[in-house]
Amino acid sequence: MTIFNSSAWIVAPIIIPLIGGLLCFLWRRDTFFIALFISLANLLSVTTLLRQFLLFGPLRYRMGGWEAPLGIALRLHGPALLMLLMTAVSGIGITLYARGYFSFRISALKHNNRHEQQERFFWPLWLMLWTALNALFLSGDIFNLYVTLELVSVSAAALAALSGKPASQIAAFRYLLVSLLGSLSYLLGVVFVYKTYGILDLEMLRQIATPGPGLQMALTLMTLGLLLKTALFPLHFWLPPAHANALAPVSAILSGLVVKGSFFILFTLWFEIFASSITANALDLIGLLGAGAVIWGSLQAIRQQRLKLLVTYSTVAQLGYLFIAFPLTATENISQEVWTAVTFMVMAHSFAKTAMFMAAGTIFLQVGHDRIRDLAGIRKSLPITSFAYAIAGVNLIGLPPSGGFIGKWLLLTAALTSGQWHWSLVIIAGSLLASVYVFRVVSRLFLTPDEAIIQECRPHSPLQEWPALFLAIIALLLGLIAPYFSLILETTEIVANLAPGGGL
Amino acid sequence: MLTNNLYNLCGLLLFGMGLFALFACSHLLRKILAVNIMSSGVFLVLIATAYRPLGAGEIDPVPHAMVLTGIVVSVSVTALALILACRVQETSNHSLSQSERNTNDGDSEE
Amino acid sequence: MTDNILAAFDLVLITTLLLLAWKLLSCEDIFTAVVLFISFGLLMALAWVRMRAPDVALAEAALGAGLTGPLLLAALRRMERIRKYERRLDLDEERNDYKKPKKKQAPPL
Amino acid sequence: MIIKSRRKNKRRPFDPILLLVLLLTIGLTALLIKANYTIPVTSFGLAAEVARFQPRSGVESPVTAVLLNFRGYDTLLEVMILLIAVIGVWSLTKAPFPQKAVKTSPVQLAVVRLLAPLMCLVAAYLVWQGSHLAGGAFQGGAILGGAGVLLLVAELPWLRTIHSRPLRIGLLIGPLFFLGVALLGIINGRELLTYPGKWSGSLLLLIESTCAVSIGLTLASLFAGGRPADDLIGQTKTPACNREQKRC
Amino acid sequence: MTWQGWLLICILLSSFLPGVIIFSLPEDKYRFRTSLNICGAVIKIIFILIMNVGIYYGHSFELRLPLIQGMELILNADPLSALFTTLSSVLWLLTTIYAVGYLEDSPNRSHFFGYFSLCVTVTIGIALAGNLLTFLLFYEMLTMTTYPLIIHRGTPQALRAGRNYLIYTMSGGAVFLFAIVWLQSITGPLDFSAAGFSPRLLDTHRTALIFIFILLIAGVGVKGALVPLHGWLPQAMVAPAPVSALLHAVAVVKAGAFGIIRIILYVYGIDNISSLHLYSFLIAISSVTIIWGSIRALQQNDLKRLLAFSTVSQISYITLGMSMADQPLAIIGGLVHLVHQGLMKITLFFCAGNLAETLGIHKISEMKGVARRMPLTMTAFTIGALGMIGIPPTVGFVSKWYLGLGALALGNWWVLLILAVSSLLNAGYFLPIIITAWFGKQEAHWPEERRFNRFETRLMLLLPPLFTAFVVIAAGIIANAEISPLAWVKFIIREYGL
Repeated sequence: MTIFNSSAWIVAPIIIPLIGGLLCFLWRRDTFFIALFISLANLLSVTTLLRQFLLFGPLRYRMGGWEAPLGIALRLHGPALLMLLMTAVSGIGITLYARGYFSFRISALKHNNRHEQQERFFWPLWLMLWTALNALFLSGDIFNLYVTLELVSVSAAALAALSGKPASQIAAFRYLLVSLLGSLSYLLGVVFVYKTYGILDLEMLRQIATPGPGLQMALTLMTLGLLLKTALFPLHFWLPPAHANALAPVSAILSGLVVKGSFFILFTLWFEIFASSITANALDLIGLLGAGAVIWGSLQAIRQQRLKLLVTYSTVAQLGYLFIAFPLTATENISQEVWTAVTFMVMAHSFAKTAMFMAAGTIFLQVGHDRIRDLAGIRKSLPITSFAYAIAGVNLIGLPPSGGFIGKWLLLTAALTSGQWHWSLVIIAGSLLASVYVFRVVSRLFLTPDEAIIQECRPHSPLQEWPALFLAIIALLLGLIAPYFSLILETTEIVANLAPGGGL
Repeated sequence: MLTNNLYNLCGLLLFGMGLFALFACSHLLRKILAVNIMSSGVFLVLIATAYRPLGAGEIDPVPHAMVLTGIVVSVSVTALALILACRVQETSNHSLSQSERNTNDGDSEE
Repeated sequence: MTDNILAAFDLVLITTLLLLAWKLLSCEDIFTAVVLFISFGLLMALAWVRMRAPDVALAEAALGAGLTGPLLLAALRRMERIRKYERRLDLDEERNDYKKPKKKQAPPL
Repeated sequence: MIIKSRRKNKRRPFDPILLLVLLLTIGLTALLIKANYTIPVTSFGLAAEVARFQPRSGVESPVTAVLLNFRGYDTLLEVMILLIAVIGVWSLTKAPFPQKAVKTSPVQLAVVRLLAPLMCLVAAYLVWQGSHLAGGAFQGGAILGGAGVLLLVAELPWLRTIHSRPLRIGLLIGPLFFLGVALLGIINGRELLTYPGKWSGSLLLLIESTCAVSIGLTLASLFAGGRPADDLIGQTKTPACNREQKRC
Repeated sequence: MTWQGWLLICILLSSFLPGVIIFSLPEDKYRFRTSLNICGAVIKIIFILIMNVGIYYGHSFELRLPLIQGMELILNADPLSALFTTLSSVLWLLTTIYAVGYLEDSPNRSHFFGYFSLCVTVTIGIALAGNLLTFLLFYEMLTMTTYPLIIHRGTPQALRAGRNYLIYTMSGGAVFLFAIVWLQSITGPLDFSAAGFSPRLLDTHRTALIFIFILLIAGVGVKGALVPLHGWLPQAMVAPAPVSALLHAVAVVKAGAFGIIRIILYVYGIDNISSLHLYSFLIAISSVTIIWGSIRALQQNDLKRLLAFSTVSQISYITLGMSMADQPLAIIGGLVHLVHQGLMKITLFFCAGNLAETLGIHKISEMKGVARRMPLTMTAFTIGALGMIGIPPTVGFVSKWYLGLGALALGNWWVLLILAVSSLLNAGYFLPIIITAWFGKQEAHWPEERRFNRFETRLMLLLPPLFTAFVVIAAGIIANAEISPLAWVKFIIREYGL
């Protein structure tokens, strides 16, 4: 007999980074190795979880042994598993990169105390954030979701302020307030749900939820709050300063992972728990905002003169795609494809954006600035980083075989089969605009360098360059391992409910 | 039922007031206060919903626990926000005055 | 009879709460606002007691008023104290960022 | 640019944006109130469930039972939020103790001497009382934190010499213990946060006490507003000053 | 996986792996890089020959990688792919040899050759694609890999050309993607092996299918340089000569033309197109392109630009052949021109590159008497040019002959007229060049003369055009033999079922 029953693996992705975070705060020495060990252990546990999931299907875990209406349930379904996997893989990349980043700064720049301090606090905050994200993906209780959301906001805001420069602190302050506002709005929604049904468990809510004024209000409030956190246009105002002014690994975390958390909740609530009370108008409205985000974000990205800001605005634009998916779910028989599409886009964007911010950060550190105008020929001295950036860019444009392409293809298919033309045009326009802002930078990076401009800058350690390439390539090849993902998504009873009779 | 509704109303009004103030005020501290007022409002709605007059049955303890959690969360967030606000003030080169008019912190919520 | 008294109490409490909130959000002086906020917290504690939530009342009194108040006051004091020696001007992660105007980084909203 | 326009707006009596915000918030609030009154009143919540399982929770107070047992997971995460707030605050700045020792007035000192131990007692009482009446880790911790605040306000000189490591251990003791007990459930082959039936009462009390200590320290640290002086040895201020001069 | 599947993968990897390795090589590893490149090319040709034999004896080469519902990557080698892969790989070998000679001592060669290898991998991928999704995959990758080659020189002009190239091809790709998704939302997943979707769909989705067809043709027509969409091609001439050769004869333009063939023969199918009355549309487009390209070529003084416009015109013969697809003879003419045009055009570009590299000649007006200085090069050039005009026994004649036969069989006099006019125009811009080169008198010094001992130019620059020129004549003479391109094209047509 084993010492613990196998379902306990579901809490491992929460507990492992949590312990790591606490240890990193306590120990202070060799924190990188703690973090690395933790991220590997986390990957291991997620893989084990994946195996169990494939064997037994969706899992449900009663925290503290208490049954659902009273206790808190964790649940593992396909999308959550994929998010865990995504976080685990990106997390390893970020952990490695952060080490390279900080060690370079500590060794290369003056005021190294400040950088040491940043690194020292980065690790516990990052591991805590990781805990929070994993907890968020696994949570099966709307109030617990609120707690995890707060956990995410607090650690993310603290990370965003880590760089210490005034702009980042103002941005972090605003970020914190906005997240808080979002969480409060969500909490009020929870209050309304509790008022109406007296239940907090998601599964049970799904069974008993019926359209009504209470639910509608609750849903509106939760949606508003989560949209604010996910930075859907025009609620994106806080995102660019916060993401652009943070340290590079932090930007990667914020753009690559954190926004996905709130989006994940939103999507779950809309299409799983309260699917019955969603009206077509609401879907269209969200889709419209998403289209606005794609266009506006891309145009802004095209206009930017600084690399990090460009990447940030592209986040705004890419998030828009996720919302364009909303109205496409209106047709019954294609909603599964839309689920798949969204999962793909989320994952691809996460990997690609993480890689992109890492590359931008390395370029910034090595060259000393990130004015796009003056980046000609960086490829010569930072080939790996440049390739990472370019490959990540290919992902954002959505060229095959990247994960972004699979997502766009599925969305386009959904739009065209359901006869909702306009969305497909936005998607196409978005990728064209994306190619403009991606190539604006890439063509400079890959120019034959002018000897006068380029100084010989060699990266300090391979950790500064390789993680970005690694993640970018994963994003690029995501499309090729698509069958496994759809396998995971299809073992989800939720998806089966959404699309009866669906399946490969 | 009247009491519940009364306090509910109060909570919602507090929420609305805080929301407006969060957007309208530019002083960082005032924004933090506004958020705190908002959260108080939310808590009030929750607790008021659970309220039963004496003798009218058990009071549901779950909302109480939720509010307790919420209060602790809001205290921690407030503390962090305050320190951040201080840092912003310290690093931005502006004279610090009590009046809101003089704070130029670049923070606006639109 | 007791019902009426309670109702009157409720009304007074709620009105005071709302007025306090209004006042503290709109008054000119931020110090006054903080002080008002502390009293607002205490009144909230009263409201929790009225709602038969003693745990919450205790927590609110101790945390909401007892700790947030001093926190706010301390922050206020810090903000008002101009400590030149602590002003950070090694601003940036980047080596030469201070050469560029800061304002440009704020994106258009 | 935005800031400037905002400042101008501040002076003008009618700011269109502000008016819009006002209208929006009023609208939202009105909607909320309307929804609030149209929700059908159902038989409420989980009270019955809690009452049914309370005997198995190990404590008498229903709120504590919910907080630490039924929904203990929330509380675990919440303790972590407090901790993250401290880490965040520490990452931002050092505790601003004045350079010169301030002379504390004797009256203040006397008050502190009297109040601080008293508050500790009250805190202990609250924690203990938490198992059957109102009170618990958070309330007790808050009182402890209040005691810390009192000490900090008095600006006693020895506070400045508090070292980072013992403080960190103190901050972590509660969360770690809580986590350890939570893991005990897994080791016993049950779920996370499952307490062994017989001892659950005493375990909960222990969790509450350790958490109260940590929460008290956390709150006091939050009030102190920065990391201890020795947290990053060798951080000098001179380079910053030089830079400042250069810049000016 | 069967050995056939592995073979397909090996064919792709034989240039992909060298490409990746070359990227990581330092600049000065000249020998290793060159041998890697050439070994890769030779191995690739060997693999492809094995595949061709296999196809001839009826083996099926297929590799499927299902992605997600309705999405599948398919590599499938049919006789048509064999034609294109053989052409590309052989010409790639020659171009590589040529490029090694051409780029001697220039900077960033590892970068250049890396992309060069990737580029041919992707082209082979296009040839082997078994459905539209796979085609799109490689089609977009082709844009990515050719773009760095176009901007390789890094001059403002090159950058502008690159930007235009991107604008054209990315928009084309987007339109193509849109059209594919739309088509598949109507027809369901489509394999090329099906040779056309079910005619029943025509009743319900007639208008949509017409629209989709136009969009598809526009999508691939950007790379195939159909007339309103050809703007990038002349500008892209700023790239080094091997790149131009690659663009025109091996990869990009060819990929566009190949895409048109695929769409007409294998996606829509001959019958569907004829019932949608799309042939006249195709004839119109291709005729306009042929005439317009020739007229523009007449006006050029810059040799490479002239060749570019001539490509615009010549590549449309393929489209013209396809636009008479209900007549097998016309298809034969179009398909065989895919090979023939590649051979002729690459000869011409090699020669133009030689002139520029050895004597610094870029303009036609500078070419007076150049044949006396570089007789071998100019012989090759003359053969290529005569082929373009369509003079027997060159291969150009064979293509035009079959096109003409097809038009005659259809009774389409209009097309015959177009053929005649375009041949006249071709003669109009090529003959003067030949005449000046051979009979003109050198008036001034060559703009930038470099001397090489023994031969008129570097051996590696000289051999490839001579070889291709030889093939241009040889393939024309043995057109009726068993192993000529023409024979293979007839095999394709037989396999297709006509």
